[in-house]
Amino acid sequence: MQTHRKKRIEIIVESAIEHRLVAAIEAEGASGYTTHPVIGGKGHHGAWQEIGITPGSGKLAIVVIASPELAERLVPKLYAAMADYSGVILMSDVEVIRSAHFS
Amino acid sequence: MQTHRKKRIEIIVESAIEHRLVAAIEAEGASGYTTHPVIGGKGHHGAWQEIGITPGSGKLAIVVIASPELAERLVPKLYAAMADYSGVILMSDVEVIRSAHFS
Amino acid sequence: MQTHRKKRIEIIVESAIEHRLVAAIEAEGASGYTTHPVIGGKGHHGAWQEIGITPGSGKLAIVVIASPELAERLVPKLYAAMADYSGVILMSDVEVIRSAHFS
Amino acid sequence: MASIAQAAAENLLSPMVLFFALGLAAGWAKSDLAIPEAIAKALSIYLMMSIGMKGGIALAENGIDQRFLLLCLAGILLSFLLPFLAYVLFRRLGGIEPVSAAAIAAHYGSISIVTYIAATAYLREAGLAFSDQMVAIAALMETPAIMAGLFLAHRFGAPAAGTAAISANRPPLGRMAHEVFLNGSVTLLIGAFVIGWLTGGKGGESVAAFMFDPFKGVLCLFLLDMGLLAARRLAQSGLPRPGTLLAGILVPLCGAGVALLIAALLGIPAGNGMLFVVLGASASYIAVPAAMRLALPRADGGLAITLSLAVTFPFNIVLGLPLYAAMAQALLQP
Amino acid sequence: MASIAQAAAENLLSPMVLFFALGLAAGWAKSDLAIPEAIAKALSIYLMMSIGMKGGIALAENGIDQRFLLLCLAGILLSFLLPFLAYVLFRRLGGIEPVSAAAIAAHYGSISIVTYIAATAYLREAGLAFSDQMVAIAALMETPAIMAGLFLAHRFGAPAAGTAAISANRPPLGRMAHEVFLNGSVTLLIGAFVIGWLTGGKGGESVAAFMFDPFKGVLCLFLLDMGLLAARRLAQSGLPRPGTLLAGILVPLCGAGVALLIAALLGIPAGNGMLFVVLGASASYIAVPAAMRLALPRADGGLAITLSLAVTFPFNIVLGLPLYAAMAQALLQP
Amino acid sequence: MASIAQAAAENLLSPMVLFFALGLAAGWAKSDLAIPEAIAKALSIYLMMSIGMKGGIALAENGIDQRFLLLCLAGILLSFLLPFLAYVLFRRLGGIEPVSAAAIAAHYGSISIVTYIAATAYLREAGLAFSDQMVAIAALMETPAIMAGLFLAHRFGAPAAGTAAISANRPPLGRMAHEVFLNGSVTLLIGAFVIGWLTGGKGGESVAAFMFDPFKGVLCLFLLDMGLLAARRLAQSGLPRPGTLLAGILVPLCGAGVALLIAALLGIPAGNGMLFVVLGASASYIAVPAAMRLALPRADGGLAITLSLAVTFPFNIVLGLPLYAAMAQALLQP
Ligand SMILES: Nc1ncnc2c1ncn2[C@@H]1O[C@H](COP(=O)(O)O)[C@@H](O)[C@H]1O
Ligand SMILES: Nc1ncnc2c1ncn2[C@@H]1O[C@H](COP(=O)(O)O)[C@@H](O)[C@H]1O
Ligand SMILES: Nc1ncnc2c1ncn2[C@@H]1O[C@H](COP(=O)(O)O)[C@@H](O)[C@H]1O
Ligand code: NA
Ligand code: NA
Ligand code: NA
Repeated sequence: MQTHRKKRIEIIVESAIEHRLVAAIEAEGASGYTTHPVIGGKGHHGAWQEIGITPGSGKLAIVVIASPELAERLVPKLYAAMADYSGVILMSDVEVIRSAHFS
Repeated sequence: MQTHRKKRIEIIVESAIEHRLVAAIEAEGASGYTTHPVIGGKGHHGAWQEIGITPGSGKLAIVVIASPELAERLVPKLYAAMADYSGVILMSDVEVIRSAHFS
Repeated sequence: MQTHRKKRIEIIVESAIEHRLVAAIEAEGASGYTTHPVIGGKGHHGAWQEIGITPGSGKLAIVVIASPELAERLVPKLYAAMADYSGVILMSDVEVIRSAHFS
Repeated sequence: MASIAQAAAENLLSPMVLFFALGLAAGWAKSDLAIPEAIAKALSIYLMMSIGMKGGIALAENGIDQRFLLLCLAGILLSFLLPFLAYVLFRRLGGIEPVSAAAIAAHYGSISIVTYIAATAYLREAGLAFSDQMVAIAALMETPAIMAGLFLAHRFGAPAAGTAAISANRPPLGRMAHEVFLNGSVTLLIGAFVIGWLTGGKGGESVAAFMFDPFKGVLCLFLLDMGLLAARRLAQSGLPRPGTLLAGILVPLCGAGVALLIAALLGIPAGNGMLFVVLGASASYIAVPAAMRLALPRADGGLAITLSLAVTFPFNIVLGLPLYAAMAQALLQP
Repeated sequence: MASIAQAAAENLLSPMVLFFALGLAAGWAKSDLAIPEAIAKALSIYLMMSIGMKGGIALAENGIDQRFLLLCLAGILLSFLLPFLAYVLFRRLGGIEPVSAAAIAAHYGSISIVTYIAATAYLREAGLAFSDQMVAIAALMETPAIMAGLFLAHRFGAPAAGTAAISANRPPLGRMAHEVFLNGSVTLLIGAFVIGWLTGGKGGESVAAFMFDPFKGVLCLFLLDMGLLAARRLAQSGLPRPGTLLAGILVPLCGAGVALLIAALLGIPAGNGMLFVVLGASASYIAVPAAMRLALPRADGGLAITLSLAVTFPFNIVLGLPLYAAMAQALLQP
Repeated sequence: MASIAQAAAENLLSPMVLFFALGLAAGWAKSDLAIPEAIAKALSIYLMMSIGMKGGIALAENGIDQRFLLLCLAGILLSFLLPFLAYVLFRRLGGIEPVSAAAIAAHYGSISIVTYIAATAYLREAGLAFSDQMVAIAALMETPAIMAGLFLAHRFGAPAAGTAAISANRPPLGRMAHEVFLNGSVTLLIGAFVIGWLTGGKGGESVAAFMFDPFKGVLCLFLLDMGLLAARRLAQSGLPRPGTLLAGILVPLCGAGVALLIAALLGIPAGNGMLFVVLGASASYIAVPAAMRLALPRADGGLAITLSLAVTFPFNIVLGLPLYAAMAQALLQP
């Protein structure tokens, strides 16, 4: 089974700016992304938890699988889009089977 | 603290065929798996979002921790089970403490 | 884009002892953590699924990004806090942009 | 004609249609108004439970007559045969490739229970009598269309080079049947029907304050969500091509026509006849998509849902209801 | 005997039991019918609020008498002592190892508020009078059993080689008490009771259309979910061994017997007595499992829930209610 | 004075306030009682739908008069001007830095629809007449405050060294307006208002069993959740400093005073006047936080929510309602 090296970018970010990150992901030409729910956490901006109807605390995780080159271009864009807002960006190595499926 | 190398297989797949993948995971003898919710994304089959009652869009993420040998056997099986259906499979390196806990 | 190596610790654990793990994470001085929902799985304690009102089956995933040194200290603590309870701990390599953001 | 226009205008001003329109507008304007998924599911569970139980109670109280049994048979047949008609229209007019056209056709043979429910509310408002047990026919018509769709896909779906016609790993028939007949909403509809039939009016009374009284208000909230869903669906997938769109209107009209004919032949009275027409005209967006997704993964499931949810459903709710009622009143006995 | 059989048959045809049976059947057939978790929690919150407030209002209107206070005391004692009986039966008959047997025993000393609620609906249907403030006794009986279970585990749970008897890192007592007494459903039940008592009948009237009228219908929906849960629980864990199963029926019967004796000794009338018997017979599946999970992680929590949710609960709802009512009517004053 | 104290005591014993207190207590004691998020959202959707539709129906039935139009204008103006007053108090008394003070001030210019709803329930209980269409003014007052807050932030927010004053990547104005005017609750409130106005009393009747009858009970459940949220908010962020806390009480009192003055000048009767006072006194915790989060990410959004949700909201519900009602009855015509 032949596999190909890709980067897995994982972003934890406020739902309020999801659209902005998705715009950046699409603009750079990533082949896709997936959003996951998040229920709580703590960081420099303090602790938070999904509690009911109050807004502003809502966060989600976005995962993008991208080629190393694309990741190199994309991460700074994502980073800039998140300036001022709370959140983190991680990147790690993953293997996928079909390379063509991802850009 | 001694750690052991394992593979972390992550699958994003339509809920409709969860049972099929779980069957493959159990058939190959993995010691366990975990399913996570997913709320939206985009890929070659277009964008989707968990929206209410309409079916067909529902996806979930399955994570399996397995020995490198087991992963080598399991991934092609999972790949075959997903043929025709939308979804992706990733594999990455992780370390665990107790090796015996995972097969 | 300069990146820094960190460890990504991922714990799948019963909700009942979330507070205990969070206490350990904070005691060791990690700069943050994030909790994710989990909907089902299987391990040595058998299969489970989030089903309605019955308790005890509820699990969640906690992710901590930490420096390699901190991770080295933290993982055994987490492991001890989980003794007797069902769950798994994984550790993998990730890269982050701003190093100062994480301890 | 004047009275149809008037009925249509009145229908447009019913809370039901207005909440649906509010949902459409809010979704179209990308308002962040959203009914949480768990709530939408609960509303749908409530409606199924309520309509099912109401039907069972009606059966317990009114008993069954031969004409009703004939209509049941006719419904099953209609559900099985409509997809053939729909297939031709979606292929020719819609220009859709065979496997997808077959999958979409299955949606139109089956029924939309929410459209049915809206039709009962419409009739009640219009003061036209009908039998609550008609819901049994709705339940019977959910599934035969799926068989027809699968048959069409296997018959006309040309295999792609080097692959099997339909799916490399086709789900076994047992699994398919399971998926279809044990679909949550079908189970609940039939289960509640049987419960209503077993407990009769007495059982109904004891739960009426929850099960029946809030029905119409709940339907408004549910239709608000349907409007949001339809608008979001269109925003995600774009409007289908004109031919496809036209087919999405013509197929329900043909379905309505055939159903009206059957109702007239069997001598069904106007209220029940109108409900039967609605069953013919409506398209599934719950049970059938799930089944097709599993059986025909290569079909364009997104297009099927766009058509049934965002084209045919609004058409039926807004224009269809008064039109079908007028047709039934004109051609069937009172 | 004939009348018990008849009452049992009638109970079988109540919407409540039929919806529970529908849930069991759908779960057993692996239908994908599912009540979203958030909804199930909301239904349970609703039932607690409603029953609690009803109890408080009854207390405000009827006041308290000495017999009621005595019954409160008896309830607390019963909850503390039943686990000892249950422990013996689950050890001997069930062949369960000590720590798990202790944890399970705690479930049976405590009570199931949904069984209690179903019993009140049963009595109302049967036209047998009871006092709504009995729910206070239910609240009081939730927790003493937990102490007994912990005592049994510490006394008989032989330490595994080289490890502490119960848990390497045992939760501090404060945390345990917190987990138990501030459990959401206990808090809400007691809180709503106090609110009902403070506002009295007038406060109740203003919220009746939401809080009381839909009660029975909501209970049906909740029991549908309980049926689904019970069936899925069994599918996941398999049926317990015959001895264990038998104990899961015998323990509630013994609990019912002891409670009946107490009710007779205290001269409690039939309606209230039947509710007390139900409290003795029912087993917790909400508050106690959470506490045991924390305090006795090595106990087989899955088996405990299977027994209380999938064996004892159905037994009580389907056969228990008419049986306990007949027992109470035969032995207690009207 | 005596009657205010008595009204306050009576308010304290209303189910509404008691359930809010139960939530506060349970949250403070860290009980695991929790209303699932989806349910909380559904309750809020229900309340918006109900109050909006009620308002529209009232408008359809009573028509509009000049005084009402004047009050609408006054409301818009009040919402725009109050933030300036609030800004000064939060800067001086609260010692809050400019950008955060501006964001917080916007919350206080806007309104809390749940406080408004609680006020209508209070008036109904107290037997004081008011017009349901007042909710239109509540809707109009939601947003002008946001403009004022942004103006204040841009005017007084000193840029940090080397960065832009407000945000490096400021959202375009169109996006902001979208976020504000198409906020889910604003959309629904206005949409339901229009629907109520279009269908009038007849449409209202057909959905009353769901839309209006359970209203007060649903409000109790919602306030239970608000109590939990407020307590958890305080536990997470700690009590604000005394000066800030004081400002969180004084600003609503000033808002109430200004609103009362306007009501007196316009000759508004006591019931409607009290509602207008409540709008002046209440602070947003749904629409405004979302807008500020997007536009002023550097503002301390946590503090803003703590103040509006955990300080001002409880103050208004528990003490404010009887106080404002007494003020309105003393100074306005009956
Ligand atoms: N070290 C960390 N590990 C895992 N998640 C983190 C970490 N730091 C921050 N986060 C997540 O990112 C969110 C925003 O971080 P911050 O901007 O630092 O408050 C937090 O609330 C956490 O959910
Ligand atoms: N490059 C990617 N990164 C992350 N998730 C992806 C990516 N491509 C696809 N996915 C996820 O997998 C789902 C199915 O992919 P596809 O079959 O390509 O439509 C998408 O809807 C996404 O949720
Ligand atoms: N090999 C594995 N891969 C992924 N998740 C696992 C694995 N083993 C266990 N888990 C997860 O951890 C939970 C507890 O594991 P256990 O204590 O082994 O029952 C399981 O229910 C799964 O959700
Ligand atoms: Na049809
Ligand atoms: Na018991
Ligand atoms: Na205000």
